Amino acid sequence: MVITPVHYIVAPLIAAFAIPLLIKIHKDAARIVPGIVLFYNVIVSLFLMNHIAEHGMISETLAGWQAPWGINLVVTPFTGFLATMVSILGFIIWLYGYRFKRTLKGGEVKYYEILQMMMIAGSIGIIITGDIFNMFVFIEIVGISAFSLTAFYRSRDGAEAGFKYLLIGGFASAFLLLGILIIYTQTGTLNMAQIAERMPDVPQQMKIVALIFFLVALGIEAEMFPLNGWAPDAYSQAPSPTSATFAAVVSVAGVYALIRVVFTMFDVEGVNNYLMVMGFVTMLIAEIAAISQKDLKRMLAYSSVGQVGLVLIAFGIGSNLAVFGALFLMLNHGVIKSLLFMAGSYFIYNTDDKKIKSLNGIYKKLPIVSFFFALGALAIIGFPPFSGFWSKFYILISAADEKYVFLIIGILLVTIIELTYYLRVVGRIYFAKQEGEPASHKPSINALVAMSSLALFIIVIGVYPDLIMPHIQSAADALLDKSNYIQQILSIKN
Amino acid sequence: MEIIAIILLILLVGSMLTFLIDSFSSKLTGITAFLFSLAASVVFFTQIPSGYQFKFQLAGLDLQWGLTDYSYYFAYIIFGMSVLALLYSIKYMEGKGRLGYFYGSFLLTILGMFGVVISQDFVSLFIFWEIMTWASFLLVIYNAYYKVKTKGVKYMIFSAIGAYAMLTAIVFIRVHYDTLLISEAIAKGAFNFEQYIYIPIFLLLGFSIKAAVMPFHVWAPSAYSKSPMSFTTIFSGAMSKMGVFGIGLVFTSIYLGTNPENFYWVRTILGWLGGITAVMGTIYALIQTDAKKLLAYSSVAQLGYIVVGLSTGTKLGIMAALYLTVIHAVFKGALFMVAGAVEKQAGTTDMTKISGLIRRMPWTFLVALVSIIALAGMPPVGGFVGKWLLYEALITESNNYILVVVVFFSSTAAFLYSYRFLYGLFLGQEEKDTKDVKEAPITMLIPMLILMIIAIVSGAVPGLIFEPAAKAMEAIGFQDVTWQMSSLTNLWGDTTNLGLISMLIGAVFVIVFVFITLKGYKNTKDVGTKDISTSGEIPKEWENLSFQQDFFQPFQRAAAPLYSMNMNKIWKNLGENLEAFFGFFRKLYTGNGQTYALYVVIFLVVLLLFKDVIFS
Amino acid sequence: MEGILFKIFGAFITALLAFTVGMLFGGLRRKVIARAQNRVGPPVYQNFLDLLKLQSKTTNIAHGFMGHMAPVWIIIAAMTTLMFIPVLQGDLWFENLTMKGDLIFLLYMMVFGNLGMALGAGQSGNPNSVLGVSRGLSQLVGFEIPYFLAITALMLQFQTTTIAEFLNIQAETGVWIVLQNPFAFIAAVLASLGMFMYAPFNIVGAPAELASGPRAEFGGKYLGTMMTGGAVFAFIKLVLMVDLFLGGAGNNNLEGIAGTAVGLLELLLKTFLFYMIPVFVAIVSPRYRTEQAIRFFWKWPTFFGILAIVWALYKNGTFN
Amino acid sequence: MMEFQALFEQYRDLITIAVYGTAIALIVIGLYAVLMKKHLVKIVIGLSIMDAGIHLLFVAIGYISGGTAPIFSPGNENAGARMVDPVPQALVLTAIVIGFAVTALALSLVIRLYKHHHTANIDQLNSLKW
Repeated sequence: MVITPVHYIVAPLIAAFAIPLLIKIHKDAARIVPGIVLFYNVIVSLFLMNHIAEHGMISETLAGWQAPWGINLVVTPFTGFLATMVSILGFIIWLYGYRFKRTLKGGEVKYYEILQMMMIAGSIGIIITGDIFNMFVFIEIVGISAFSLTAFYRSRDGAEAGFKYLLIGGFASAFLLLGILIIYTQTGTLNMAQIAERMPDVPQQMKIVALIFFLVALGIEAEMFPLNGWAPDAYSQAPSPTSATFAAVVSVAGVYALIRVVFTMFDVEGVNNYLMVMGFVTMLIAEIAAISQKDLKRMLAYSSVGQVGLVLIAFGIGSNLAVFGALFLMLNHGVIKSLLFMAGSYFIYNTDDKKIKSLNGIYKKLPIVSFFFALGALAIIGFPPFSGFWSKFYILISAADEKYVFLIIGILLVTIIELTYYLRVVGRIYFAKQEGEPASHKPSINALVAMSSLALFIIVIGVYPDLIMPHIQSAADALLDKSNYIQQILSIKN
Repeated sequence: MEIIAIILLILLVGSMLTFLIDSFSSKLTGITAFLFSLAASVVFFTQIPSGYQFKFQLAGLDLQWGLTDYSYYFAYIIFGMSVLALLYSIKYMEGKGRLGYFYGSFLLTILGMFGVVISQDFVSLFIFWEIMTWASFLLVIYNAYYKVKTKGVKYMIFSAIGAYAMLTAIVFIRVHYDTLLISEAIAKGAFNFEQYIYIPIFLLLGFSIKAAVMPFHVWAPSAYSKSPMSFTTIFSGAMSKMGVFGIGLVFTSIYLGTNPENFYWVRTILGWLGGITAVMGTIYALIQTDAKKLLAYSSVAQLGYIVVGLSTGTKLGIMAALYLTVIHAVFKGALFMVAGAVEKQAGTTDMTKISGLIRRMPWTFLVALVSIIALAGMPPVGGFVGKWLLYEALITESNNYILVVVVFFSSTAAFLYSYRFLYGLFLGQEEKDTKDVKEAPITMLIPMLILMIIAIVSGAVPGLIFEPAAKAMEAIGFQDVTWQMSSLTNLWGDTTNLGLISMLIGAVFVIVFVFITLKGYKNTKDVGTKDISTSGEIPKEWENLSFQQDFFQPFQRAAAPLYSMNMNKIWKNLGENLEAFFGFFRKLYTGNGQTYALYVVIFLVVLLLFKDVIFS
Repeated sequence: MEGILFKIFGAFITALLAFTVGMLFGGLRRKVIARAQNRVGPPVYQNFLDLLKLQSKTTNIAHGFMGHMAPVWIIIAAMTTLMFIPVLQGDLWFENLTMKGDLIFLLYMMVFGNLGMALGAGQSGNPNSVLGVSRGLSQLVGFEIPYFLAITALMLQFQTTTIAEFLNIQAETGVWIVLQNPFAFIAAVLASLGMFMYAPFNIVGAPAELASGPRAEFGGKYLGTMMTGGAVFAFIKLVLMVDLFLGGAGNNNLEGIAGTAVGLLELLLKTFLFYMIPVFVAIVSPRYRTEQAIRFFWKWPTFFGILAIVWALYKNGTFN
Repeated sequence: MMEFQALFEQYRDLITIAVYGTAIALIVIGLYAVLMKKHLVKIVIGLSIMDAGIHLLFVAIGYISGGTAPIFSPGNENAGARMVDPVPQALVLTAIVIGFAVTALALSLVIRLYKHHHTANIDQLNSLKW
């Protein structure tokens, strides 16, 4: 095995330290090197996916310590799927943002690219690590990069959003540490597989208290209501590629962490219902907050939170089909929301205004970008024949299997709210009367390539979902097969 | 490759091609779209027999496309109306912007509608249903520059409510009956009322929203009147019929598979909803001053009749509904085309602004006249047949005796707006500013005249429509549907001989017309509309002799209580209140970081306190 | 072939009869009203003279195609309707196309003429005419409701929609429908008041106010033809009421021409008596405003109409 | 050394209580500062105090009375049983580093906020809301 999971982490780290040096050689190094690294991550992902399809899951130990003692990186079909998705989306977002920041001075670009890269690498780290404390470290890496990126524009609102994010993020890390502390005192290990193995012996009360700390801490990362006060601010103030990264990468990692802890480590009754109820509340509140937003990115942010709520609902249902739907939705949401943020950021770039009402008739200036935005809007609402439809459809089917009539009706009613505000925006873009002359910044070629590839994904998967479904299915199987995960990790000795 | 996929592909490619062609030559778009739709319909009618089936797998689901006689019947409407509407569009849309967008969406809508009728499983039904919905949404907002927020989105919201009701039903059909094929679900009794009552109810809800049934009709008038007229032709003519398609499918299988006792109340409710829809549509139609709006409300009313017909569930009733489906598409299509022609030629369809176009646009007027006669349901034109079947079904085969009066009231009041339409646009004083109006171009007239001829012929020989309709009914489970080529018979054996009536009317017409024309031919002076007797004075040029405002004021005053019930307002209030309510929840995000932190801690404490309740 | 010729001849006879009786009744009405107002009044044949004058006018004013067509429409409607109404029961000459159309068809056909006239009036460009049309159509919605209720009641009670069947039923049972379903009769009579458009429902063509309303712009051959049509229509309305409620005419055992003659006499008597109802009401009535008229029709006549349906259902055993 | 250990044995429970009590007190104080104080710097300090409390708690649970440093040295190969659990210490080291980074970032943000708003009152920093 030439390529191992550790490459995911090592490559960005080396690059992060190398960039300040390389920039001395060539000033564009700050931009190009992260791209190379992210592309390398894509290769790693594809290679690993290929490998696990043939040889089964990989558990790589670091620094020569065996699995329960040392830190290990795990690539199962589940984590591999998410890591692949995150790395590909990360690369596309890099491609999109390649020239986006060219107006900034070289030094700032350096920080931006490094932070962005670290955020993506950290997210991958969260996904592939098999160690709970290691996960904490990666969460902090992502967190610090994200706080800085949120405040990247050094504007008044950026700093405010960054500070809020940091404050809540501080709570998340504190509670996560407390949760780890309790788990460690009870099981004496930090390896998630071993924790899961020893979990039945833990006293019920301790288990639940620990779980609650995890739920709150990771709920913050997963943007669960009422812990998501930071999310709309951060999404709307960060640079647009970063907003896309939040939606496509960071929230995926957050949800992954939550799901991994809930599904693998703990075996507590009632947590499924908790996820379902909180997911629904999250989705409901987010969407009704979104409907009256005046700021485009803030609206998209609330919409992201809503989608994550739906993902949590699906995980809460917990059947194989539901997890399948949830993973599919995570993928779709990552793709579609990236596309929306990318298109939306060109609108903002052109109008110099984040307000939705400044989008009136922008279709004439930016026909292609508008088309992508409209496509994304239709897809995220769940209109066939776009990919968003299938994930929603499978989630509904799985809910129906469990006879959750009211849940289905609730989800669909919330979808109607979602539809309302998205179509208002689309209507504005295409049909409202234009006021004033917006500046004309045509999308650059790399951004177009990035957006087209996402749009292509939306349409192709929408028309022919069989292309991706087997992978998602095996990912869902891998997540739900907890005993296999434990056995494999604790027995692999390499 | 399957032939049915080729048709879909033709439409899809056509849609993309027209969209692209627009950047090179906007004149070609219309012709391209027309040719593609023509090609699709030619392929369809020549290559696909009824009973065709095509099975395949997608996303792990068994899907099936195909055509029964029932769907074939609706395919006739879809392709017939689409080809005519696109031919009409070529000139109608000339000179308007974004033609690629328009025609692309147009062909997509046709694709969606065609997909709906060929779907034999629920998933593809839903997919095509949604494609149809959003593609038509793009067309609805094509004209609505300022009203996007309210008008277009209103259509979409209601459509979505309907579609999601359907989706709910679909996922539960899969759970309870373990099938997604429509025929299998029917065979297993999925629509029966004894078992899972919400499945048929949700499906009916979904379909009736597309058919604009009370109280979900509020999207229809604005959507119909705001779309470009050439699209409204199939919007009202064919797409709303997809709702009818679904209701018919669900309803007959309920009717044939359920104990009539259980079924009675839903039949009554649906019938009454249809009846009230008809009345509300009619009374609002007759107070409109915009011809397009008038027609739009009238469409709502007409769909109400169709729903009433379906609700009887009897042979004659379903036959009436199917017949009305076609004939409504024909005459309402023609009327919307007329409105479009007037809009194109005179610049507006506001009846308070234009009048007296009969001398300027005689052919258009002729079409309007015949179509209005059909709309009013008068013999000898086709509309009468539908009305006759409907009344006879209600009187002889159903026991909704009061409903029949409601329907009759609506169709009598329909005379009012019928007259209003003809008078408002074509008759009355000829004003100066309409003097230069020309007759509509020939490519706009041809589809209108074709539809007019269909309306006339179907009045004399309705058997031409009965034949496929009877086959369609047999396809959804009725046995031995009887029909005659040119006469109507009800359950009690009373007949009306339409052929004879048409001949008689024709004969009398010729005789009297010749008589009145020839008598004193040389001394008959044809004078303008200013030459009238107003107290012996000749009216001056500046005198306002147009009577267009508050046309049916006496009726309005008499029926004032009916007007006080405004569904539109109720929905609007609901929407606004909901948004205000949402706004309240939004305040949870105070913007204060400390508050958010407090939420986190409170949430943690609450979880810790109630941990035994939540995590048992 | 002979049959067809015979039919055509019968149709002419019927038309002639309808025309004569209608005109005559019109004259009688004027006479009766005059007498009631203590005037001498015009002679009974005055309407014929009027018609003669109109038809012999040399110059005619047409306001365009629809104005030209309006009288044609009225005649079409009148003749078609007439052909489908059994004037004399079972009589060879007056049978026409009786069995080929039913009540629903007649109901629509009777409105057909009004629409034609309305269109003609519309094209004239005279606002008074259109105002009359607006009132007329509004009023139409008023009185059609009780009328339809009454007819529906009859259909439900006797399970048929063919007029000749009603005549047969009355002949078989020997009891007029007015006794079998009195409420339907009341509703129909009240509705027919509006149908004749005499006072108090004559605001449509109010001569002083609207310059005769819809007819204001018609003259000469047009007005004459319209008068003819109107006369035929009056006859049709009366015969229809007589057929439906008063047992029709011609139901006697006499053979050949004698039977026809007796039947005709019976018909004339019954129609005249029925005709006197609206005429007498007109004599003692002021004029309703349109909305008052509509409200009137939607109150008591409709109430009786619904009562008639309930009665019909009770009679045919739906409630058992 | 031995004397100290004896002294320690004498007051072991007390010290345990003191350590845990201090940890929890620090956490509560930190929470109080974060939730109740309006000044941004005080909030950041609160966060640090809270972190410190958690770190202390971590170290405390890893402590074994009378244990040795978790180092295998020649002649001391069997020390494993008496060793203080090394893992929490390692964790705390990492966490301290992270906490340091977060605090530094937070303070820089506070400075920037103060520059923009000319106030450090968190209640006035709510231009992003709803």
